[in-house]
Amino acid sequence: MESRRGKISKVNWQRILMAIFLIFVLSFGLIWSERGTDAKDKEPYKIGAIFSVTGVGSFLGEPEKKTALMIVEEVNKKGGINGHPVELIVYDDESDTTKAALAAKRLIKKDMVSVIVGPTRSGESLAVVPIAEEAKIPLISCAASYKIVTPVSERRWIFKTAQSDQHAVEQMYEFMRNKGIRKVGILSDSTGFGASGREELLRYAPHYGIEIVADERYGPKDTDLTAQFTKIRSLKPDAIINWSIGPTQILAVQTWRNLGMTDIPLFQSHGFGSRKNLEILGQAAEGVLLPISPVIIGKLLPNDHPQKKVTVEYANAYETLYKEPVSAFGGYAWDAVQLALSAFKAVGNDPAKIRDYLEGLKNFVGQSGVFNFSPDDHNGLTKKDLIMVEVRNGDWVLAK
Amino acid sequence: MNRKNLPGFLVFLVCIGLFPVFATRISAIQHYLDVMIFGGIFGIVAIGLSLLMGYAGQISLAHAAFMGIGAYSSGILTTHFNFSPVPALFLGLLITAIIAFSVGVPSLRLKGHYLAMATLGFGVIVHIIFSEEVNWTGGPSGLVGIPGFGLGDWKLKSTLQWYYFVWLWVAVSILIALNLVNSRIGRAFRAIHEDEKAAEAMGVPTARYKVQIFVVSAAMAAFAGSLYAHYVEFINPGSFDLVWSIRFILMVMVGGIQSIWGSLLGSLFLTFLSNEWLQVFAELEILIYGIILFIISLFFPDGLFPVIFRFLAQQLERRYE
Amino acid sequence: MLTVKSVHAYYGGIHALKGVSLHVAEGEIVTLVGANGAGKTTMVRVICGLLKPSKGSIVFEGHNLLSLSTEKIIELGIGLVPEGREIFSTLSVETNLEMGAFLKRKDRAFVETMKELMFSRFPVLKKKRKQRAGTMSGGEQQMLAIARALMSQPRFLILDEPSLGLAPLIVKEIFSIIEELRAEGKTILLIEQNAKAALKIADRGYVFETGKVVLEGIGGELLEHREVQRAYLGRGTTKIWEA
Amino acid sequence: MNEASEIPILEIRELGKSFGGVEALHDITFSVPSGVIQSIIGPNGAGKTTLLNCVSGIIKPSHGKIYFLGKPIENLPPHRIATLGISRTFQHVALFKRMTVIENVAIGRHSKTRSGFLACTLRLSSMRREERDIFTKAEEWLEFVGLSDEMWKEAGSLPLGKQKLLEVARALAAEPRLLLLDEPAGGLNTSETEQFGDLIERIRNLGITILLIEHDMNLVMEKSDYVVVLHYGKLLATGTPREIKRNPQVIEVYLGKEE
Amino acid sequence: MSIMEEFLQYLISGITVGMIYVLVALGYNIIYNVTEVINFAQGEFVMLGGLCAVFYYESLHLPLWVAFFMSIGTVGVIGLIFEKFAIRYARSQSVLTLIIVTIAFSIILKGSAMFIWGKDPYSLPAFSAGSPWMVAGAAVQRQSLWIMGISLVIISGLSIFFHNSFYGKAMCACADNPIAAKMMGIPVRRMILLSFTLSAALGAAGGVIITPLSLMEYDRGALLGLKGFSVAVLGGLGNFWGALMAGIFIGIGESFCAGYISSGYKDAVALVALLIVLFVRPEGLLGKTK
Repeated sequence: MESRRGKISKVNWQRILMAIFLIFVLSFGLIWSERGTDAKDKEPYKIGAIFSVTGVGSFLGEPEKKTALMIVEEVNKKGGINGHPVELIVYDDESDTTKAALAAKRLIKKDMVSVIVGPTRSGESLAVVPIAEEAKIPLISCAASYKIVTPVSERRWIFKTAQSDQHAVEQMYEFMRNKGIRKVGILSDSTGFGASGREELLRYAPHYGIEIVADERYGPKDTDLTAQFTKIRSLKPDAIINWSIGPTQILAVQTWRNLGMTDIPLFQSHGFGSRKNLEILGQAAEGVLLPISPVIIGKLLPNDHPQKKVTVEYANAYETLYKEPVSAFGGYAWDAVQLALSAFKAVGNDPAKIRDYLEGLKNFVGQSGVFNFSPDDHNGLTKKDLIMVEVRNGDWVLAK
Repeated sequence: MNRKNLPGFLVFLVCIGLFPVFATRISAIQHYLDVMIFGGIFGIVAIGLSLLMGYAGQISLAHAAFMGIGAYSSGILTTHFNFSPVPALFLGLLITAIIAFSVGVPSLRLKGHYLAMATLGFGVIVHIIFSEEVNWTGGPSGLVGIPGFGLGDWKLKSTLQWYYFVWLWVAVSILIALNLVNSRIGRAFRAIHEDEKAAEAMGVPTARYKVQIFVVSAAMAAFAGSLYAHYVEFINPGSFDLVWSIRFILMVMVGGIQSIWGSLLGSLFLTFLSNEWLQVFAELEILIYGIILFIISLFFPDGLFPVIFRFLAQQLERRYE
Repeated sequence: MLTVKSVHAYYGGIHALKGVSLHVAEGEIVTLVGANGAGKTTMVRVICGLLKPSKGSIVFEGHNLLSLSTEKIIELGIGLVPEGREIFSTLSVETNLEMGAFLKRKDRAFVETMKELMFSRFPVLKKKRKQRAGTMSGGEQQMLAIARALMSQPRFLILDEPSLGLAPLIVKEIFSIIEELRAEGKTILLIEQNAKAALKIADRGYVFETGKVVLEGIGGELLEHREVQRAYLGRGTTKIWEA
Repeated sequence: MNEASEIPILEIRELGKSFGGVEALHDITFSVPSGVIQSIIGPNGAGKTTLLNCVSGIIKPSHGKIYFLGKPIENLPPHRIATLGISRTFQHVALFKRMTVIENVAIGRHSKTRSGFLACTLRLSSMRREERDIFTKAEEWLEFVGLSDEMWKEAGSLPLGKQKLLEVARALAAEPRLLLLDEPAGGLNTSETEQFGDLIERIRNLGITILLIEHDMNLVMEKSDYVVVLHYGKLLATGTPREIKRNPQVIEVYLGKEE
Repeated sequence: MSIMEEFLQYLISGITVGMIYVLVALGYNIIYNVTEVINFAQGEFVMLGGLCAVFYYESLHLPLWVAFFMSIGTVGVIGLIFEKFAIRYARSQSVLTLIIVTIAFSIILKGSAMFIWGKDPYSLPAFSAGSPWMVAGAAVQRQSLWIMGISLVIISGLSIFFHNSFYGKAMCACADNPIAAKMMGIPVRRMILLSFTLSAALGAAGGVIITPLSLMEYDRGALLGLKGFSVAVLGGLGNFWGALMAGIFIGIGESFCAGYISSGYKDAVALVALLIVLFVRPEGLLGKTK
C-alpha cells in the first residue's frame, strides 16, 4: 500500500536528497582542501564596516561608506600602518537588523576583523551590540542613540562617534535659554531617530526651564503635516522643534513656511545638517536653526578652533573625490575609522588591546568633536561639540 | 512520519547534524552557522505559510506581523514582567493564536484579492502599534535587553547550541507539517484549495478548517518570532513589516508553493542569497528580488525548485535506464 | 452564405464536435436541433471564433473565419443571440442596446435610429430603457438579447436557444419575431431544443447527436421523422409512441 | 434492502427558491422512497440542479422544508448534510484535479473519519489505523467503479468518462444513504452511458437510494423506479417511467406544443 | 488660534490629503470596472508619476505643464506594457498568482526608481506661486486648490467617460460580461489594455500634483496604494463618486485623528475603515448582482 503510493510522487525525493547530500559533502571537501593557501607576507590589519548603503537609512550610509573607503585608500597609499596594509571590508545592512547581525557575525568569523565600524543606524547598532560583546571585538558605532553605549558596564566593547541626541538637545536648549525661549512645541517622526530625540527633548526640558506645550508625532512617509503644525500654532509656543529624518524634515520646513508661521522660530535636529536639504528647500529654509556637527561648517570655524584643520582637510578631500558636500554622517565614519587606525598604530591589531586603548584615549580631534573616552563614557563628546547654526541665504552661518 | 517521507527526513537530519562539523572547521564558512540559524527561523515561518498558502490555498500578507506578535510578546513579557523565556514563549503563542483566530474568522470569509488586502491591512496596523506603543515596545528604536533563551540556570550560549536548538524546532515543524499534510486534514486542505464547494459537499467543514490552519500557521510564525527575539536579543518594528511578509511569500514561492521541503529550501536559499551571494549587487538586490518573484509567479506559479527537481529527476531516471 | 466543413472541436477535454458539416444559404432559416450536450452550442462558439476548432474549415461569404478574431467575425455582419441571453446585467437596457451597435458607434445617427426601431418593435424595452437589465424578467431579457443583436443590422443572425427557460406564451412571441425577421430577409441560424416549433418555421434543419449531424433535411419533413423523436426521448421510447 | 421502507428517505415540501426576483423553484413537493432510483427530468432551466443544490445545502431555499429521514435539513451547512448521509456528484465534474485518484476518494471518506488536528500532527496510532482504513476502503470503492488501475494518476489527467466514475466513487466513499447524481451521463458516449446504467443499478443493490438528474432518456426510462418532471420551476408530473412516457404534458414539454 | 480656526485647518488639510487618496483609488476603480483585477502596483504609479515629472522638469528643463503631461504619458505606457506582457498571461492563472505578479511588479518599479533616482526626496515647484490664502484664519495652500481642482476635473471626466461615452460604456460591458462583449464585437483585450494604461496615467497625474506639496521619493508608493485601496473599497469598488466621498472622509478622519487623538495612529484610520468594511459587509462588496 505505502510502497505503491510512493510511485505517484513525480519527484523521487529520496534520490534527490541523496544527491544533495553528496554535493554537500563534496563541496565541503573542496573548500577544506583550499584551506591554508592564504598565507601572506605581512598580515593586513582588518577593519570591518557595516553601513546602511541601501534601504531607508541609505542617505546616511552612503557618505559613510564613501568616507571609509577614501580614508583607507589614502592610508594604504602611504604604506599602511606600521608596514601593515589596512583592509576594509564593508557590508551593507540594507537598514535591516537581521542583515546587520549577520554581517557582524560574518565580519567576526569569516573575515576575522579586529574592529568593527558602524552600523549606521541605532536599531542595527543595537542588534549588533550583543554580538560584539560576546565575540569581544570592539565596535565603533556611527549611530546616535545613547542606548548603544549605556550602561557602559554591559557595553564594554562598544564605542560610538556620533554625538548623542542628548548633546544636540542640551545645546539647543541652552541656546533657547539664552534667547529667553520658555515654551516649545515639539514634533517628531516615528522612526528610531525621531523617537530617541523625543525622549531626550522631554527628559532635558525641565533642566533648562523649558515647558513643552505640544508633543506631536507623525510617520516617516507622511505627505502632510498641516494638522500637526496647526495644533502647535494654536498652543502659541515660543519655538518649534522638529526632530525627524528623511523627507519629512523638508516637509516640516515647507509647512512651517506655507502656513505663515515664520514668526515662531523653527529648530531642527542635527540630522538636518545636510547641504542637500538646503538645495531642495531653497529660500524656504531661511531662518531655520539647528545644532550642527563641526565637520559640515569647517570653514566657518574660527582659526583657533581645534577642529578647524581636520574638518577643512576632510571636506576638501571628500568634495574633490566625490563631487558632493560632506555630511555629518560621513564625519561619524571618519571618526570611527580614524579611531581604529590610531589604535592599530598604537597597539597593533589585538582586539582587547584596541578596546583598552580606545577607552583611555583623550583629546582625539575628530570631525564630530574632540573625543575624551573614559571607562564611564564610550562616546567621549559633550554638548560643546555641536554648534548652533542658522540658515541664511541658502548656507549655514553661526547662530548668535 | 509515514514511510514515504522517512528516508528524506533521515537524510535531512544527517545533513543538519553534520553541517556544523564541517562549518566550524572552515573559517570561510564558519559564519554559515549563523546564516543557517536565521534561515531556520525563517524556514519555520515559511513552512507554516506553505501549509496555509500552498495547501489550503489562502493567502496571507500578515505573517511578518504574526512573527512580530510572537517576538514582541516574548520581548515584553521577559523585559517588563520578568518572565522566563519558556513561559513567555508559550504565552506568546497563546496570544498570537487568539489574535489570529479573531482576525481569521472574518478575514477568511473573503477570497482572493480581498483576503490579501485584509491581511495586508491587518499587518500594517500591527506594525503601527509596534511603532506607537513606545512604553511597551520601545517604539521605532526597538526593544533592548531581551534575554537569551534558557530555562532556569541553563542558557543557550554558543552559536553551535543555538544552531542545534533552532534546527531541532525546524525538524519538529517539518514533522508536524508532513504529518498534517499526509492526513485526512491535510487532504481536506488541498480539497479546499482546489474546489471549496466540492470539499464542503464531501463533508469538509471548510470555514472551520481554514481558520484552524490560519491559526496554526500564525502560531508557527509567532514561535519563530519568539526564537528570533531571544537570539538577536533586540527587536524593532522594521523586522516585521510588509517587506518581510512579501519575503516569506517569496520563500514559499521559490521553494514550491505546495511543498514543505521546498519552503524550507526556499527560505534557506533566499536567506543565503540576500545575506551572502547577493551582497555584490547591494543596491540592486531589491530589484533582483522583484524580478525573481515576477518571473517565478508568471512562469513557474507552482514554484521554482519543483520545476528544477522534476527536471533533475527526469535526467537521473534517463541516466539509469 | 456560411459553409462549415468537417469541423472537429474539443471543449473542456470533451470531443464535442466530431466532423460536423453544414451550410446556410442566403435568406434561409436553418435550425440545429438535438438534445443537451449534442454539440449545438459548441457549433455556435466555433462559428463565432470563441472556440478554435482542431480541424475543419468555416467560410462566411468568402472569408475564412478560422483566422479571424471574434470581433472581426462580428464585423462581417453576424449578429449573435447567445445561449443564456448573456445580457450586460449591471448596465441599463438602453446601454445594452448601444453595445449591440458598438461596431457602428461612429455613426451616432444610425445608432439612435436603430434604438428607436428596436423600441418600437419591443415596446417593453422602451418602457424600461433606464432600468438595469438584470432586473428584468427572463422573457424581457431574451427580447433585449435579440434586440441587441439586431442593433448592428446584421445580415446573418444566430439565435442560440432563444426559448430556453421561457413560458410558453413568450416562446410563441419569440418565434413570431423570428418569422418576422425572416420576412425582412435576414438569414437565420436557429439553435433550439424545442424541436417542433423550430422545425416548423425552418427551411432546413440538422439534427445533432453527441457531436455529429445524424440527420439533415427540409424542416417539415424532419418533424415527421422518427429519428428526431428518438434523439429527444431516447431509443426505447419510440416503441411507446408507436403503441 | 430492495423494498421501500416506511418513511421516505427524502421528503421535499413546498420548496421554493428565487434568484433576484426570478423564481427558479416554485412550491415543489415530492418524496423519495428508500432504496429506489428516482430521476428528475425536465428541459434546461427547469430548476433541476437548483433543486439538487438545495438538497445538498449548497444553496439555501427561499422557503419550504426538506426532510432527510424525517429530520429537517434545509438550514444545515453542506458539510453537515454530507455527514448525515447525503452524497453527490456535480454536473460539471468537480474533482480535485491536482490530487491523485485515490486521494480524491479518500476525501470522500472525510465525513466518516474522526482524527483531529492533534492526532494527525502526532500521527497517533488511532489516526494511523484510520488512515489505513481510509485507503483500504478507497481502493474498494475504486474497484467497485472499475478504476483500480488509475489509482495513482492525477485526477485531472483522466478522460471525462473516468472522471465521472471517479466522482461517483468519491461520493460512495462517504457511504451515503442517499446519492445525488447530477447528469452523470452528460458528455459520455453510448457504451459509457450503458456502463453507467449498470453501475447505478449496482449502487442501488447496495441499498443506497439514488436521486438522478439526467438528460439521456434511455438511461432514465430504463433504470428509474420513479420519475419527477420539472418544468419552469414547477412540478409537472411524477410517476413511473411508463406513466411519464404516456403523459401528454410531458410530451409537449419535450417536443413542443402542437398548434 | 481659535478652536474653530483649528478645526477648519484640519478640515482643509484633510480634504487635500483625501483628494490624493481619491486619485489613487480611481486607478483601482478603472481597472476593476473593466477586469475585476486589483493591482497592487497602483501606488507605485503615483510615485513614478512624481519622479518622472521631476526628471522632465529638472533634468530636461521642460516647462512644468509639459513635464506634467509627459510624465502621465510615460507612466501610462508603463501600465500598458505591464498589462500586455504580464497581466494578460497571469489572468488565466489563479488569483494567488495574479496577486503575486502585481506585488512583484510593484517591487520592480520601486527598485528601478531607487536605481534611477536614488533615495533622496525630490520636489517640484507649486503650479502657481504665492503664499497660502487665509480662509477664516486657516491657511489654504495654492497647491491644495490645484489638487482639489484637478481631482474634481478627473472624477467628472471619468464619470462622464464611463457613463456617457460609447467607449466608456463598452469598457463597463467588458467587466460585466466579457464573453457577451466579445460577441458584440467589442475588442475586450484592447479595453483591458486601455484600462491599465488609463489607471497608470491617472496614478501618475496624482503623483505629479502632490509632489510640490509633499515631495516624492522611491518608496512612497506602497502606503499610498494601500490607502487608495481602502478608499476605493469604502466608496464601493468601481464607483467614482463613492471614492470621492470616501477619500474626503478618510482624509478628514486622518487629519482629525492627528489633530485631536494621536498623530502616530493616523495611518491606521484608513486601514481600520478598510477592515471594518471588508469584515462587516463582504457580500455587499463582492456580490455582484447579475
